[in-house]
Amino acid sequence: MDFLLNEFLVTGDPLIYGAMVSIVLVSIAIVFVLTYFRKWGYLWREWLTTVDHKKIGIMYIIAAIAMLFRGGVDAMLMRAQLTLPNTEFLNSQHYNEIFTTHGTIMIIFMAMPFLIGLMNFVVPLQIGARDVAFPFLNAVSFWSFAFGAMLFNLSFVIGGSPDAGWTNYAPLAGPNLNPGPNINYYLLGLQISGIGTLATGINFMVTILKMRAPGMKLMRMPIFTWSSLITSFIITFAFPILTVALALMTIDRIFGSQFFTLTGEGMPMMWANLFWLWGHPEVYIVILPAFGIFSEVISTFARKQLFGYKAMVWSMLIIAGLSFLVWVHHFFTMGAGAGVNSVFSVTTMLISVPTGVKIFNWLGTMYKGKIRFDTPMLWSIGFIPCFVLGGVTGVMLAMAAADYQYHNTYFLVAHFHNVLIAGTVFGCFAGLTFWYPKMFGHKMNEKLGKISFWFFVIGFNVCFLPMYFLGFMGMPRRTYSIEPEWMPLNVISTIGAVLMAVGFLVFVYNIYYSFRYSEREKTGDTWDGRALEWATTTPVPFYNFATVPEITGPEAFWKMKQEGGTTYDKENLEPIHMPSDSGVPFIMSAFMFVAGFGLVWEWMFMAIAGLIGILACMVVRSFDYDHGFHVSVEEIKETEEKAREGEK
Amino acid sequence: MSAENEKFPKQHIVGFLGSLVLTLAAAWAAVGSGLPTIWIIVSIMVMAVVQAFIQLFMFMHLTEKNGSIQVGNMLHAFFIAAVIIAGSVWTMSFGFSHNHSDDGGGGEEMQMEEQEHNH
Amino acid sequence: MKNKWGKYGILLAVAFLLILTAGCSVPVLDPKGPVGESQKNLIVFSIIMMSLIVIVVMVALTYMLVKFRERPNRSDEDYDPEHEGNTKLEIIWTVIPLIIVTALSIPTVITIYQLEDPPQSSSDKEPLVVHATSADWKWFFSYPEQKIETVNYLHIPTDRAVEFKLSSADSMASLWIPALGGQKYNMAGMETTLYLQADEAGTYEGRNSNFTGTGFAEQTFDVHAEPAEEFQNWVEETKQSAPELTQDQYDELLAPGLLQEMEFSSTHLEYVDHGSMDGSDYLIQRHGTEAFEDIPALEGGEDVAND
Amino acid sequence: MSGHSELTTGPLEYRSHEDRMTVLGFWLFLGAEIALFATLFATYAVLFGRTADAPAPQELFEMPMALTMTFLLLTSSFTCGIAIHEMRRGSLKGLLTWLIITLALGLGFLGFEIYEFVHYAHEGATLQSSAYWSSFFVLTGTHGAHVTLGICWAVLLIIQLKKRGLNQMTARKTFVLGLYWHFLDVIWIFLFTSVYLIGMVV
Repeated sequence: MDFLLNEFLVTGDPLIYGAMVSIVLVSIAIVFVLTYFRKWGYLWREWLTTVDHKKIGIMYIIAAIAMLFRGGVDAMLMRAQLTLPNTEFLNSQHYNEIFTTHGTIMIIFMAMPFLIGLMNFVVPLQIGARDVAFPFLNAVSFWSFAFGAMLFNLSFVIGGSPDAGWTNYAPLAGPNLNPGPNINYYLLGLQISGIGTLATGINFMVTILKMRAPGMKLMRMPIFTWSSLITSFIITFAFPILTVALALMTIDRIFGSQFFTLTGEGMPMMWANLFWLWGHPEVYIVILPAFGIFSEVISTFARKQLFGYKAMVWSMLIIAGLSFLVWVHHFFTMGAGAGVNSVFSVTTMLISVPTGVKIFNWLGTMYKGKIRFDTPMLWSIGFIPCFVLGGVTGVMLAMAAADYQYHNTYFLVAHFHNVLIAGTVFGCFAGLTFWYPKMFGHKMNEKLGKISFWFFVIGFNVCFLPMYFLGFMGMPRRTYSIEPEWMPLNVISTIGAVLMAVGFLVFVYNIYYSFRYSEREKTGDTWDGRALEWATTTPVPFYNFATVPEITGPEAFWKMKQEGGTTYDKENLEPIHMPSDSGVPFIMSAFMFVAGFGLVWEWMFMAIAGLIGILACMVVRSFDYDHGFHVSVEEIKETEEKAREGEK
Repeated sequence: MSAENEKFPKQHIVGFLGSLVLTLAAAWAAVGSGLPTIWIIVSIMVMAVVQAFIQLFMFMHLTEKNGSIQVGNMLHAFFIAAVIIAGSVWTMSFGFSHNHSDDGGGGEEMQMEEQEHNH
Repeated sequence: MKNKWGKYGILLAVAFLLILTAGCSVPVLDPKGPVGESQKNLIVFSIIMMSLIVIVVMVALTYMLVKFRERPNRSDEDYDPEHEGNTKLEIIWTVIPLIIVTALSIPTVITIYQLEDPPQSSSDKEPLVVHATSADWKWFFSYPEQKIETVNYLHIPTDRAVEFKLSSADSMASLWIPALGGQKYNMAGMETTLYLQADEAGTYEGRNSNFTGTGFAEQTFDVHAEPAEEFQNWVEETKQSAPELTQDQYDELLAPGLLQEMEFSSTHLEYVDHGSMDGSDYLIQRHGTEAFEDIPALEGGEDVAND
Repeated sequence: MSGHSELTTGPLEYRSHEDRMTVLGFWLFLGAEIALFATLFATYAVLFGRTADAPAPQELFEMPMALTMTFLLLTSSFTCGIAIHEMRRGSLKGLLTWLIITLALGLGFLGFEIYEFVHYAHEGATLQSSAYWSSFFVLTGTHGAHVTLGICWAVLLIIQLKKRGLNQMTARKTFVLGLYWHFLDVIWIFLFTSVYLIGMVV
């Protein structure tokens, strides 16, 4: 009992009691609703066991929006504390936990899953495939992400949140200075979801390389598919580094090794090195797909072909290559010497060149276009100036000698929010509103969308521009108390944050509103689109394409519309082979969760039980010779006729 | 087994013998050759890379089917591995010396010597 | 289009407000020594270059949006859906950024190398060596030549370089005195060197800028820069009036918590050099990890530990 | 998937489009594994020499032991290659025979590795004793864990091969296992060189 109250559950803070009560209430409500409406079977059959890339994509996005809410609440709490520093709204420990979870959740459990969700939904459709290369593995990816996120979020009420920053630097996060379960949550939560991310990377590389429609050469692929391919490539080589770094620190904390410790001649700085060896490529993992989305959106709403397609592709490839060669700029102040700092300064600045090329190519795309200002386009246009600001401050930070003054300050905070929000978050919103009709069969309301955009984008600038100045004024990041002269700018910043929160809430309300009131889509082609995802009907049949068209150039669907191609060629229908659903991914990831929870508390019996469960699932999978099933020609005909009625 | 010898692809046997020879040569270079340390390290690392390529090409059929993607991927993997290892050693080799004159940086060998002399 | 102008209006208002408020105290842009000066020059140079880029993009974007938006009576003359690129333009906007990057790289690299050595302006004097050791959540400044040590404050002579030998007893910290120049990390078991110099006498704020846990926000110190004689007087006075620092007392001070300003007439370097590999586990040996299990609540910096 | 040709000739493991994708996917996975081991090697290199109070590697590493382990693994890689060769000739019996020989060699390797770890622990070098030894045990241990996993995987495959004979699915799985096994040998070559040989020299 003593253990339960003092160590297991987090006690002593009204905010956390509130969270506990709401978690319990929400869980009871969910169970009640599912039972009352007899939806358990539906949930299991249609969602928990699905291997359909479209459903998996949607689940990713829903989870990501939930995480955006959680991370956003963290952000609001931080802003509140910095605006009311003398009211003891949060104490230091609580503040530390909140900025740690804010950063971790936003990067790992919001930005990446959101983009991976969009990739999941869109990429197979864009290349004319029926699913991804390894549908079973795809389900494993999603569920390990979901359970990893759950484990991480559990720390809030059980055992205490991690409190060493999202970078989790040793030795602060090591066993010597930070004993207890909190950091273990970070390590295991990221580890479990990281496994899923790595699998996604491999899966999408194979999908894109091997499952394109006949005739779709690499240089005919839609640009979002290109960005997904390159992102997957970065994931495949970057995530193993994180896996190792996390594992080493886990072993340090649980099994007493001496990698990053103060004792045994361990080397804490190696953690920073490994973390950023992964961490910098990670930045491009969350920005390149957003670049892809903006390219698609801008080209669609400027009603023009993408300007400089080849340069767009090459610039992404160069960015991907350089992303592995710049990690030291995150710790210029470590004192590695002038030689090291100079080299990494220059490589970092070089990244701005391909990025600049992309910016100008987007402008070039609008040139001689006919620009419509629908919501997805607004997000993309808003992105350009905001992101350029983040980009140029990035160059400023890359200048190592000047970085000694910016490092660890609000200048840095402003910079990466300027890049990550204007790049990734705007990109996610643009992508979601753009592909929303394809996912759910109706558009999001334009008016609400625009309101949400303006609130968000104005709030964003009001929130983060003052932070550059705070940096110059000497305000360090991660501080929970501020000096009086930093006060006015912090208040402005908080006002901006509130505006952003309003924007987000309007966005979420828009989902509900559109579900109730929006007109249902009649055709599959909402925006006069250009790539293959608009060629199929809305809602998309589970097999995606009745017949896969022969691709003869870039912008496949644009061409089809002019030449009269179809994805429903009645004469050439063949039975379609589809993979079977499976409950194994869900169960296996649940075992990962069990093993992870065991390790967090160092309850070895539980960890071993979970591990055995995982291995058992792998054995079951190994003996599973289910080849999937075939959809008959009659069923395809029936489905297509029904879906295409509205078009005529 | 002997009856099927001629059906053995030469590749496998050549590869196997090659790796045996390279392993022994590396072992000899390390303990028996008396070369300067730096040359020992260079030569045995080169032999290791050659052996790795023997495995990849002679045993693992790297060039089959999606050969170009696979070869490209492996080359890139080796490049990333080099960046991770050389980069870490380079950027982490400073600030640990007792005498304050040489905290500049340096290659792998320098790092090792430096640390050796710390003990 | 009304909305867009609204947006710019608000942005302008914000910028105006920022300039007003920023007038008060901006140490990074108003440095008091040669190190901070060279960094400021670099920062200002980069801000000018970057503003050019931002302006070009903004103007181009505005032009595109105004000129090529869909309007009711726009003719199709300047609509060209097949327009797919322009090699000449693309080369231009690859080469110009390359030139800008080169223009930024050269002064950057020069400054990086410069900052590794004591500032030129005081090359006639030997730098003053100060060991700055961070421990959760305070600073120890040891003057090995003067054989004195201070806690949480620092005296330095003006017009003479200070050679900080940085290390840490536990978590990684970063010594930052924005008015004098950029920061560098303090790490256990390692020693990094940072040169700073004050040209103007005055009291400057210094802090740890790298997150170190509970008491991080309070881990600040004052730097008193004063002319050489005054500094010498202060050294003499401290030597005479301050007590010696015994190892037991030092161990006690090391325990996690906050400290008042203190001074001693001997240094902890006699017992341990946290900057050497052997020194990295000193704190753990003395206190074990228990000291970090129940960290005192340090709300608002008022609850000063070690009383 | 329709639209992609199914082959009727050539090695069994490449006949269907799905098979070809699986093999490619596994190659990409091996690329990720290289990054994983590279990170461990980097950690080992950076922590080299940080032995604290524990014995130095020169005192513990022995050439005969390291060479024996290397030859065991090299030979097993060779026999694994022969097993795949037998599979391509269509001989289930040959495949199984060589696969079992490979397994035995792998088990021998593991036995030596366990003996080695226990021996070092007796001499005072354990996972906990210093940064250097932590990185040594985790690096070699990760390789050892991979070998263990490979052995378990091979056992599962042998059962499936016995039950179902040689068909497209089992052939593909066996081929992928072969890739994995050879890859472990590649990693070992670098372990042998940069851990044992350099550890004995420097």
